[in-house]
Amino acid sequence: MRLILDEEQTGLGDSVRALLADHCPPQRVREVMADDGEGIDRRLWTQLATLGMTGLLVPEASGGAGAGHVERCVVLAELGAALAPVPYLSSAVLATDTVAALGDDSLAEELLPGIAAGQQTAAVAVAGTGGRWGSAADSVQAARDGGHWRLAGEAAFVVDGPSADHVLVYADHGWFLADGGAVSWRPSRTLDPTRRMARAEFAGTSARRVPCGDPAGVLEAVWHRAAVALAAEQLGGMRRVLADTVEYAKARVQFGRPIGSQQAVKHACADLYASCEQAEAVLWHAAWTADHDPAALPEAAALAQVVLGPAAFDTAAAGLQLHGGIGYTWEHDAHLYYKRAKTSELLLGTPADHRARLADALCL
Amino acid sequence: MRLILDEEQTGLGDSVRALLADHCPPQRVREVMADDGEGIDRRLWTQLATLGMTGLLVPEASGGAGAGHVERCVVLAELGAALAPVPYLSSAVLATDTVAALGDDSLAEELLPGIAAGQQTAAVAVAGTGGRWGSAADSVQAARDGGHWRLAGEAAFVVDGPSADHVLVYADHGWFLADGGAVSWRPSRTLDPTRRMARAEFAGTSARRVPCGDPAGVLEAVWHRAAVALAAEQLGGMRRVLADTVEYAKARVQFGRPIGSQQAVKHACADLYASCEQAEAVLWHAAWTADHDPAALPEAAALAQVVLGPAAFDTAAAGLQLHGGIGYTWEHDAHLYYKRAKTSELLLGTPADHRARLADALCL
Amino acid sequence: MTTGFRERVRDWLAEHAPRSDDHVPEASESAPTEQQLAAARRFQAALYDAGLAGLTWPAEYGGQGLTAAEQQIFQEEAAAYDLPTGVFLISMGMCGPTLVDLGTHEQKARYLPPLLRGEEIWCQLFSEPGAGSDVASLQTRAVRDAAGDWLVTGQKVWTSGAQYAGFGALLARTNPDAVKHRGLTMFVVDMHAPGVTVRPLRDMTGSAPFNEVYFDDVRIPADAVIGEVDAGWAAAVTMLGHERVSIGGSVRRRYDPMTFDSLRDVARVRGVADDPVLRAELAELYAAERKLALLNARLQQQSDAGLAPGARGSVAKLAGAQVLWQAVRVAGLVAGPRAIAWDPGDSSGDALALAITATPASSIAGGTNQIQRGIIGDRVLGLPKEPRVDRDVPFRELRVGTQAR
Amino acid sequence: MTTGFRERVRDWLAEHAPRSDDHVPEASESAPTEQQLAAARRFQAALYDAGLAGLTWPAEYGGQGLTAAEQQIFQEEAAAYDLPTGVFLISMGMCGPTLVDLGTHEQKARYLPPLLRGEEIWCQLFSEPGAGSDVASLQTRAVRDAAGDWLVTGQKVWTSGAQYAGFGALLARTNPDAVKHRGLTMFVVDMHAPGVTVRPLRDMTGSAPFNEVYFDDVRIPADAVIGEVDAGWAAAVTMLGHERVSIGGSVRRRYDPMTFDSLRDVARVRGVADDPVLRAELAELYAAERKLALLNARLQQQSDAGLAPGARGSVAKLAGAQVLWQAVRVAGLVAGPRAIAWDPGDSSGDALALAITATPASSIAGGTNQIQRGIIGDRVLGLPKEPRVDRDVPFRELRVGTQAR
Repeated sequence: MRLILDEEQTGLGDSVRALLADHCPPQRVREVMADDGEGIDRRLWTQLATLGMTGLLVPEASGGAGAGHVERCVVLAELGAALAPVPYLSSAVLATDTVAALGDDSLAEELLPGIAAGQQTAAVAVAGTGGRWGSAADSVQAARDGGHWRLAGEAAFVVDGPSADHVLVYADHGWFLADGGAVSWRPSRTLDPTRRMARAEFAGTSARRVPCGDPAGVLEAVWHRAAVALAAEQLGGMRRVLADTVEYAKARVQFGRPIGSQQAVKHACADLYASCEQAEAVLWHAAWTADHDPAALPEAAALAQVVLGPAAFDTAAAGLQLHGGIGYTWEHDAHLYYKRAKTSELLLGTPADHRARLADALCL
Repeated sequence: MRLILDEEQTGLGDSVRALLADHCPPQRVREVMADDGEGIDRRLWTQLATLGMTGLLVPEASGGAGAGHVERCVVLAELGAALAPVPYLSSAVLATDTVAALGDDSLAEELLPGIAAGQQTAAVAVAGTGGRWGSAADSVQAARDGGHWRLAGEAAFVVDGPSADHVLVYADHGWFLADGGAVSWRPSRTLDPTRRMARAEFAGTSARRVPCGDPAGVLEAVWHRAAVALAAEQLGGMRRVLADTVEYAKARVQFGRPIGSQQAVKHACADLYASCEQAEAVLWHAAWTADHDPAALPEAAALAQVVLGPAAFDTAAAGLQLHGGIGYTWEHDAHLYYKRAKTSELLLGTPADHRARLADALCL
Repeated sequence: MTTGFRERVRDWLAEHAPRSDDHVPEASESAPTEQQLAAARRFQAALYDAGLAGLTWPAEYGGQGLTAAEQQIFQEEAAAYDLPTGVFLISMGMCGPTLVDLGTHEQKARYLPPLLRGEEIWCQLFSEPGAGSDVASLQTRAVRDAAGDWLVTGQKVWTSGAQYAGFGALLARTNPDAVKHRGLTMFVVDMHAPGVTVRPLRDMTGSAPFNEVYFDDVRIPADAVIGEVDAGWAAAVTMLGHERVSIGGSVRRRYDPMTFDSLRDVARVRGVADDPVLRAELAELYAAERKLALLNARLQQQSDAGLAPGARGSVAKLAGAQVLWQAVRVAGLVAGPRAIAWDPGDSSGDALALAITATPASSIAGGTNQIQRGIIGDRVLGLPKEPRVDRDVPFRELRVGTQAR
Repeated sequence: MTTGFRERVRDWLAEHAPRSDDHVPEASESAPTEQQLAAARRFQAALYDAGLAGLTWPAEYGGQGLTAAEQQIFQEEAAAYDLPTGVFLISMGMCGPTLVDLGTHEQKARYLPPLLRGEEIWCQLFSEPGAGSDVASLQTRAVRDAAGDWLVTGQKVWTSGAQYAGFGALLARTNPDAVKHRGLTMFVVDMHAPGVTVRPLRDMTGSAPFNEVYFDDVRIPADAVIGEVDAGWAAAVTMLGHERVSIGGSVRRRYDPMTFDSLRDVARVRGVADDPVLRAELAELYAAERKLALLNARLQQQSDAGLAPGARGSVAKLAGAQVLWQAVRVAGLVAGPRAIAWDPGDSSGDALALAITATPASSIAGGTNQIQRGIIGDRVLGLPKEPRVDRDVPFRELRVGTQAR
């Protein structure tokens, strides 16, 4: 079990951080956020693709880097710290992992090279309108129509749906691949202005069935990997909030001295640091487990969300609080981390759901 | 709804507090605690009885004061603050309320005058060996033997059992009255050295059946009143811990200034105060409800235990913490409040049990 | 006599109180429309004409010269309505009472009657980007010219109602060589004077109920000083004392997604109300809400019995913020993904997200939780104060805020 | 070469490590019996004779002159055993290393070999009733007499092992006219010298693993100064640095009722493990325990990679205390009334109650949670220090503790 990064992994993080510092400063995030379009920075996406970041977990044979979860988590942590508006979680995580878990060679050949190259993006539709992970199987019906299939019904909470070239759908008869353009999208209003979601409406939408012996098993495998990946994003947000808050506590003077010299602020920062250090350990353990100990992944992945979800939100909320009034303004970035953290805390289910998964894994 | 005390009630509290300050200082509590005997200060009990405190809720016709729950809670808060080693909770609360709830005139005539006068004490046995409130009905069997009944089996967690003259038992066939001396007692080891409990062993013990149409209803009524009474004790402990801690924070100097001027200590004291003020409001509401709005009592009583149980323990733990090393010594009283608070938190069920009762009352 | 008064109030309100669809947002909630503002002014004028405005204020200046008993009766009767008086909260609750306490006869005669009639709305100009909790470290300067007028330059922030206020109570530094609490003065400032610029300040919810106010060599006449020159801190303390009373008195009246009732309903609609874990969370939330409500009721009863809450009001403020944060957590558990994405037009989704986004204000605005704990520790428990490093230093030599000076 | 060393250690331990029923309590746990003490001394002597004591200490003074690598190997191999070395923890982990760092040749030659052989046990005499977290405010006085000897008077507290220690490292005030950190000196004190009185100090669990030590005009020779006269604070910092390293390395080895595993078993035995609320509480406890374990593992890996934990060790200490407090809460929920009353002879009841009662030590002893947060804030995050009012004042003029002086 390895919980620290090697030199190469550290270097990977450094280079992504440098790229984002140059090309994705807060001002850029706000431009994309204010734009009515797809909510994606295409130029940044291309730059990430050029660095090989978009296909980290895609096998080399399909044009990817054939790297591991640890490497992908290194990248995700930086993206989460920068709130980078790119379809990484949707395309390079959820869709890539779904294709991998389905194990269908022709599907992989068709989708992965484009995804890895960043030339195409894909999204997954697994939640129904109630939002439960996997409930799309209740709300999307598939029916055979001659040689192919047609989908009817709705899926919701589809991250980066409208901009996706491909959509992988978890319907009543298993997994299906639909053309992004053939789906009718209804963009959702979102708590987090930096992460777009949409409702997918299928009205006899033509789709291809992906042969799969255990669709629910694939869904589980995707959840575990998504939980780890999202935790990496959450860790990145925590680190950034902590650093910003400590910096502010050193600079801001009140009652004649820096607020960071007041115990109320200092001790709160210490608690944030303690939380962040434990979150780091949990995250790297989960990522290492995904690479090296698949049997232990259900527990490690559930643990990651049980710990990181609430920790990231509490950190964002405390960081905002410690900034006082300025943190409550639209102009300051604190609210973006707050909204992202609450969104991530609920994106793959609630903390109570994750705790129930952990309890299952522990045979409680 | 009245949440503040009137002059008479305030005066009642003052006089009990004065009595306890004179006759039940910490040194006295420790003498009784160290004694191998029944763990009761008989002299103090007599003094309380002389003041009419032992029969507050007993009707005047039976030699009591015919007062209300608010008055009894005033007294209980002072007893809880002083950790007074007297059988008040067992005899003047649990047993008195059981007799009242049973509504049997001959039982009342037989027991209440002695209890009110403090000349006799009574205990109730309602928990089986597993400890669940009411589970004595599973573990104590009653069988008719000619004109009377015989009890067999065990009850546990009987507060002040061995010193009681009478024992009211919740057995499989309803409520029974047994002679305290006829029960075989096995004193328990207890977390709280100031409150004795015992296991009652019945081996064909002769007992009298108390006629009762709804034994479980009586049990519930007793729980509600006990929950309010115990909450008053808990409030008393909270107030005392808060006062002691604030006093210490003013006196103790560290790094050249009183520790109470440090935010870590000051803000913790403020949180204790906020908790204590809310606990006061909840307690007096519950006591008022017991007197004036019986239909609302199940909710108010459950609320009292949901709030006061954990709040009293957290206060005791925080008070101990804020005393630092000295609070961890046997010589300091902090640990007595800590052990009492944990004991009270679990005496009538766990906080989870109380929360479930509250949820029931709210029709959740 | 008070019985007659109660009936008068009740009858008048029954006839004149606007229906709930005429609702005017409170100053701290979001910016009112022109139309809402006009309706509010009309209502306040009618209230004044009926002899029901400024009940405890001196009759000489347009008040009614009545006692706290009548004020209490009015509040009890008004509690049944959602009166459009939010925009006057600062005028009536803070600026007006401070003028009553400290103003000259001329100031009171000039300003109080139109304030009571709703013709002139006031705002409070204390906070600055570098001076929030530590108000006394403010940097806005007022310099006296040869004619005895004052010239004011600086920036204020978090100003509610500045966009429609006619006047402001301004705190500015008149003597930077004095220690920080000694060199301040409070002024009446005409918000339409040359050099005053009001800009909306957008908060994290996306709305802009507050403003930034810039002063660029704004001229203020000598007779606009409230109280004494360089005694502005005492005037500010007087005004903040009135503020605390108004905050403690506010209630959540309209639909609030963060209450136990609302979240229980969400849980029922989503079909998760039977989940034992969520049931426990909801019961805990109820307990937290209820103990705060009972605390407030007890503070009120103590107050009625002659024991004013004073600094103990900070307990209610602190506990209120904590309940809201607990509710945010429970909201996530019961609403699930619906709390983070919803269909356009689904107003319950908008309301829930707004409530989640507005929650941080509860533990920051009106004094952070940290400040409240300090107040409780210092003033209620009598704990010793922290050593202060800024008490004996001329303001000129102090570092403040995060700004270069 | 280290491979050979590992085998040597492994073989020796396999042969000589006592069985678990010879268990000797750690110094901070409860007082050992005479018999346990004798067994511990025998084991330590054997360890010394086998060339396995003082691995990194200079060979000149009885050590082995090896490197941290061998020390690490020894610890890894020893982790499989419950060695009876607890009573030597302070001697080996704190007093010895400080002597190595600061002692004279004569001191090292005299004290280190018998210390390493377990013949002479040491204790640490810093804390006083009025000086806990603020060690430098201690009041025990050492006054030099005409002959150059020192006469010591005062009281120490929380002294582990004083009842069986032969020597102590004593911190006393030698110059009350200096500021508080400047007038201290560290001494070697013979615990059997006339005027030294050791009294057991009973803690809230009822046991007495600690002592109070009284000094009544105890004579200490001039050559017993460790380091320099009036430079005792630097010596104390050196010793406390060694302490932090030993605390961070400790592990919970034996049966502990406060672990997830133990409490899950309690829940199963009581038949409440299926209760969804308790299931959630247990899962949360597991998560808390696991994240701390993973943090510790990560700190270890970083340390192996050359990044010493330093002040970050305070995170583990703080989190450890928090997990224990969480466990106390869960213990109440799963054990119910069994946590508060049990039959005599039911050792699981005794153990659970002892664990509940001992928990406050976790957030007080070895530096309170508040102190740990200060360390993290100051040393890890580099936040500015609090203003200190006691830095520039002669000790004589300072108020300390709660005592009249």
